[in-house]
Amino acid sequence: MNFLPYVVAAWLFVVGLYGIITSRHLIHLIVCLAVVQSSTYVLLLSIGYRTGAGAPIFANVPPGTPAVDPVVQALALTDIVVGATVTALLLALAVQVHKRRGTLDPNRLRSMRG
Amino acid sequence: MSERGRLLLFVAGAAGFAALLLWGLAGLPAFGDYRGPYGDVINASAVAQRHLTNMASAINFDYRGFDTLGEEYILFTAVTGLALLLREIRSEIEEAPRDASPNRDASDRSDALRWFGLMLAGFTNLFGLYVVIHAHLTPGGGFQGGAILGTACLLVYLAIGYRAFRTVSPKVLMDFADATGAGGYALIGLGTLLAGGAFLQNMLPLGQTGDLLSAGTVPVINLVVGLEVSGGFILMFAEFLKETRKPSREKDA
Amino acid sequence: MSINALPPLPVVLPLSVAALLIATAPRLPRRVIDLLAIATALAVAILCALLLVRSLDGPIVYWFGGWLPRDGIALGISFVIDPFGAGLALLASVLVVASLIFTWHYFDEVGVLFPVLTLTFLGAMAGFSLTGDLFNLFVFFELMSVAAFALTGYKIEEEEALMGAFNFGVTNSIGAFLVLTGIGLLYGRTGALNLAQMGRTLASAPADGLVIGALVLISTGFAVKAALVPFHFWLADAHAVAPTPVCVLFSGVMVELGLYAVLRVYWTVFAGVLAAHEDRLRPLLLAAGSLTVLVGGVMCFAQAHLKRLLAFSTISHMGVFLMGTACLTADGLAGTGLYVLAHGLVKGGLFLAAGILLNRFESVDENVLRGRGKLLPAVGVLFTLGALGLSGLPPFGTWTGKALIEDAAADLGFHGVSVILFLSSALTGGAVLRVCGAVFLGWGHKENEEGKTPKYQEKETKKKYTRTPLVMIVPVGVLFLLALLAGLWPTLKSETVRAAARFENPQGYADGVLEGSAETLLAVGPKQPPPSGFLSSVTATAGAVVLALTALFVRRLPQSLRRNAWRVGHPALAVLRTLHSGYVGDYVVWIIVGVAMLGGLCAWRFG
Amino acid sequence: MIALQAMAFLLVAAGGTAVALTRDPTRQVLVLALYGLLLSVLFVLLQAPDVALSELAVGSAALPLILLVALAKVRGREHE
Repeated sequence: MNFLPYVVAAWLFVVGLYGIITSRHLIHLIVCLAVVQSSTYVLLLSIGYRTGAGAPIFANVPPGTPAVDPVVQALALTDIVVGATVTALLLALAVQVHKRRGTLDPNRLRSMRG
Repeated sequence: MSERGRLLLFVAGAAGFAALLLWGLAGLPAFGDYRGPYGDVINASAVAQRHLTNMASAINFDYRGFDTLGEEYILFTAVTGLALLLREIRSEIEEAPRDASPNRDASDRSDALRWFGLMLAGFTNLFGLYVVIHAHLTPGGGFQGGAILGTACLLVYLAIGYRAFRTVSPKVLMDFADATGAGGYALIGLGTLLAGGAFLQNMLPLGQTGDLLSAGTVPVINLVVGLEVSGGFILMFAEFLKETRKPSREKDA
Repeated sequence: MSINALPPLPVVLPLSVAALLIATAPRLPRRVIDLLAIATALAVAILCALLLVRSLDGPIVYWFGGWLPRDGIALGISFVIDPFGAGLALLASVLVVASLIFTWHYFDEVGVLFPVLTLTFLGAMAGFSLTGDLFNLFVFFELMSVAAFALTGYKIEEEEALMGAFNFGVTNSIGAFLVLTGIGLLYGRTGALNLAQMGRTLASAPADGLVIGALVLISTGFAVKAALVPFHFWLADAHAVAPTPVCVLFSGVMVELGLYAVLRVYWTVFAGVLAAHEDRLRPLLLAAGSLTVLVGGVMCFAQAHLKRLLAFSTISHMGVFLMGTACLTADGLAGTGLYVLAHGLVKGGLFLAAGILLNRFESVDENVLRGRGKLLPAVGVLFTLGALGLSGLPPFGTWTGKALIEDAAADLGFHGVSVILFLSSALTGGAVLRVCGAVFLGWGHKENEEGKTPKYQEKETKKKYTRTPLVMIVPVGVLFLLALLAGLWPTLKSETVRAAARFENPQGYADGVLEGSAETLLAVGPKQPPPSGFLSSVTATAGAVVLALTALFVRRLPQSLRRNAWRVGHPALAVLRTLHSGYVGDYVVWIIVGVAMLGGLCAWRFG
Repeated sequence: MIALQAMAFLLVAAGGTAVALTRDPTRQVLVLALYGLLLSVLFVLLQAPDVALSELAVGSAALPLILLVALAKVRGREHE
C-alpha cells in the first residue's frame, strides 16, 4: 500500500498516453487526455494524505484535530476546472474539423506537414 | 511514421518514461505520511486567522486567492475562445433557428418526463446554491456549486428543450455573469489595493466562526466565483448546443 | 495607492479590461474597443518599464493578500520581480501594442473577441514572467495556453488551422501535466510551492531520483512550450496557420517564456542541490541546443511557406538561446537575454511584414509571390532589414547577444559553439533573404515540387487594400528601430550582465524573498564587446547572403555539383520532412521519447 | 480503511484503463462518467470532500454531457 497510489498515478499517465497515440477518433483522443490529467489529481491528493487524519474541515471537530493537507486539495480543485475548459476548447476544434472534413479520424486529418 | 513504428517507439519511450516516473515517485514519503509544512501551518492557523472552518476554501479564496483569480480567467478565456471557435461564419448560410417554431419542443417529450426534469433541475439548482454559499464552512463552494448550477440548466434542456434552456439562462445575462464574475474578482483585488492593502488582502470584518457571514472577503469572493463558474459552464453548454441545432436542420431540409 | 502597489497591475489591468469589454461590448463601437485595448497594453508597457527600472537595484518582492512568510514558510503567493521577468513582460506588452495597432483593419467579424483574448494573453504572460510561486506559474501557463489555443484556431474554415490548434492544444496540455507531476514530486518532498522556499529545502539533502525526476519533468514540460527539439513539432503547425498578429506574440515572446520558466525554476529550486553537477549538465544542454539549432535551421531553409519558414527560424533561435543559458554563467544568460529581446522585436516585425504580403496577395508562398513584391518597395526594404537583423548584423541587438554567448562559451572552452551559432544565423537569415530576393526582386525560378502548402489562404482583413495602410507598415518599422536601439544602447549590456548574475544566485534570491534581506550583490565586471564578436557576426550575415544567392541562382551552378549536393542532401531532408508529419500521435510519441531520453541521460550523468 | 482505499485505487486504475481502451466514442463517454464517479469515491476516501464534489459535478456530469452534445453533432455524418 505504501506506494500503490503513486504507481496508480503513473499508470494512469501512461495508459492515457497510449490511448492518445493509438486513437482513431479526435473526441476519443480528447477523453484520453482527460485520463492523463486525472493522473495528476490522484498524485496530488495521495501526496497530501495522512493516515488516520480527517478532512481539513473544522466545522464539527475542533481545530487541531489531525487533518490531511488542504493545499493539494486546493490545487486539485483548480486543476479540475482547468481540465474541463481545455477539454471544451479541444472539443470545439474537433466539431469544426468535422464540419469541414466530415471525419474525425486523425489518420485522415493533418495540419501542415514537411 | 507507420502505425507499427509509432507503437514500437512509444513502447520504448513509455518504458523509459515510466522508469523515470517511478524513480522519482520512490523518493516521496510513503503514502499516508504527509510531512508538511505548508498544509499543517494552514490547518493550525487559518481558523483563528480567518474565522472559517473549510481549509480548502481558505486556501482557494484567501491564502492562494491569486491562483483562483487566474483560474477564473482560464474559464473566462475558454468561454471567449469557444465563442470565437464556434462562431457562425459568413459562408454558412443561416436560416432561422429551428427551435423558433413553438411546437417542436413540446412534442418530443412526455409531460411526466418534463415535470420530473423540471423538478430535478429545481432541486439541483437549490442544491447548487446551497453548495455555493457554504463554501467557507462545509465542503463545496463557488466551483462545485457553480458547476452544479450550470448542469442544472442543462437538465432543463434535456427535460424540455433548447428554448426553455435559453429562457432560464438568457445569453445576455450569462455573458454578463461570466464577465462580472471574472471582472468582479479582479475588482475586489483592486479595491483592496485602493484601500491601502495588498492585492486581495482580506480586509472585511471576520465575524463569528461558523456564521454564514464570516471570514471577511472569503464568502464575497466565493459568490463571485460561483457566478463566474455557473455563467461560464452555461455559456459553454450553450455554444455546443447551438452547434447541434444545425445538422438537424440540414437533415430535415 | 502608493508605488508599492504596482506589481499586481501588469496582470490585473489587462484582465479587468478584458472582462469590462465583454460586459459592455454590445454597446461599444469597434474603434472604442480597439483604442481601449491599445491603451491598456500601452499602460502595461509603462508599468513594466517602471518595475524594470526599480528592480535594477534588487528584486521587488510582493506578497498577495498581505501574507508575509513566517519563519521561512511562505503562506501565500509572491511576485518576485527582477529585470529579466520585468523585461520579458515589457517585451510582451510592446509586441501586443504593435499587433493590436496592426490589426486596426483586421477581424471585422469577431468584434470584441480578438482584443479580449489578446488582453488575457498579455495578462497571463505578465503573470508568468513575474511570479515567484511554482503553482502560480502553472496557472498562468494554462491561462496563456487557453488563450493561445483559441487564437490559433481563428481561421475556422481551414483544416490546417483547426488541426494546428488541436495539435498545439494536445501537446501543450501534456507538457502542462508533466509540469504538474513534477510540482507534485517537489511538493511531496518540500511541502512548499514558493520557489525560494523549495530551493532552500531541497538544498539540505543531496540530489536523488526525486530531484532528477522533478527536474526532467518540469524542464521537458516547459520545453514543449519552448519548442526545443524533439518537443517542437507543434510550433511550426500552429505558427503557419495562426493569424499573423498572433504569430508575432507566439514567436516573439511566448515560446521564449517557456525557456524562461525552465531557467527560473532551475536557478531558484534546483541550482542549490545540483551545484556540484554543473560541469556534467553543460555538455548535455549544449548538445540539445545544437540539435534544435540544426533541425530548426535546415527546416527553415527548406520552407517555401513564409510563415512556416519564420516559425522554424524561431525553433533554430530557441536552440541558440538554450546554448547561451547552458553555459550556466552570467555572460551566457545575459547574452541570451539580449538576444531574446532583439529577436522578439525583429521576428515580430517580420511576421507583421508577412501579414502585409498576405493581405495584398492572399498568399505567403514564396513561389506564388515571386516578383509580385516589386509593387511594394517600402515593404521590401523593411523585410530585407529584418532579414539582416535576424542574421545578427551589427548594430542590431541580435549581434550583441550573440557575441556575448560566443564569449561565454569560449571562456568555458566550448569553441564549437561559434560554429553552431554561425549556422543558425546563416540558415535563418539566408532563408529570409532568399524570400526577399524572390518576392521583391523576382529572382530565382519556381521549384517543381508538388505544392505541399496551400497556395492561397483565407485573408485576414475584410477587404483587400490597394495601398498598404500606414497602421500596417509603421509597427514593423518601429519594431526594427527598437531592435537597432537594443544593440546601440550603451548601458544595456552591462546592466543585463549584472541582472544575470543575480538571476543565477539562488542563495541571494531565497534570502531576498523569505527574509526580505538585501541581496548579496556579486561584483561583476562587464566586458567590452570584443572585436571577434563583431567579425563573426558580419561573417554570419555574409554567409546568409551567400546561401540566399546560391538558392536563388542554383541553376547557374555546374550540373555535377548540383547533382552531388542533391544526392547527399535530399535523403536527409526527406527524412526530416517526414518526421514533421502533422499527426498529433507522432508528436506525443516524440514528447515521451524526449522525456525518457533526457531522464536517461540525467540518470547516467548524475546517478 | 486501508483495504478500502487500496481497492478504490485499483478500481480507479482499472477505470482509467477502461476509458483509454474503449474505442467507441459514445460508449467511452459513459465509461468516463463512471470513471468520474470512481474518482469521486476515491477522493472521499482520501478525505477530500471538496475535490470529490467538484469531480462529481464536472467529471461525471458536466463534461460527459458536453461530450455527448458534441458527439450528437458529429454522429451520423461520416461521409467523404
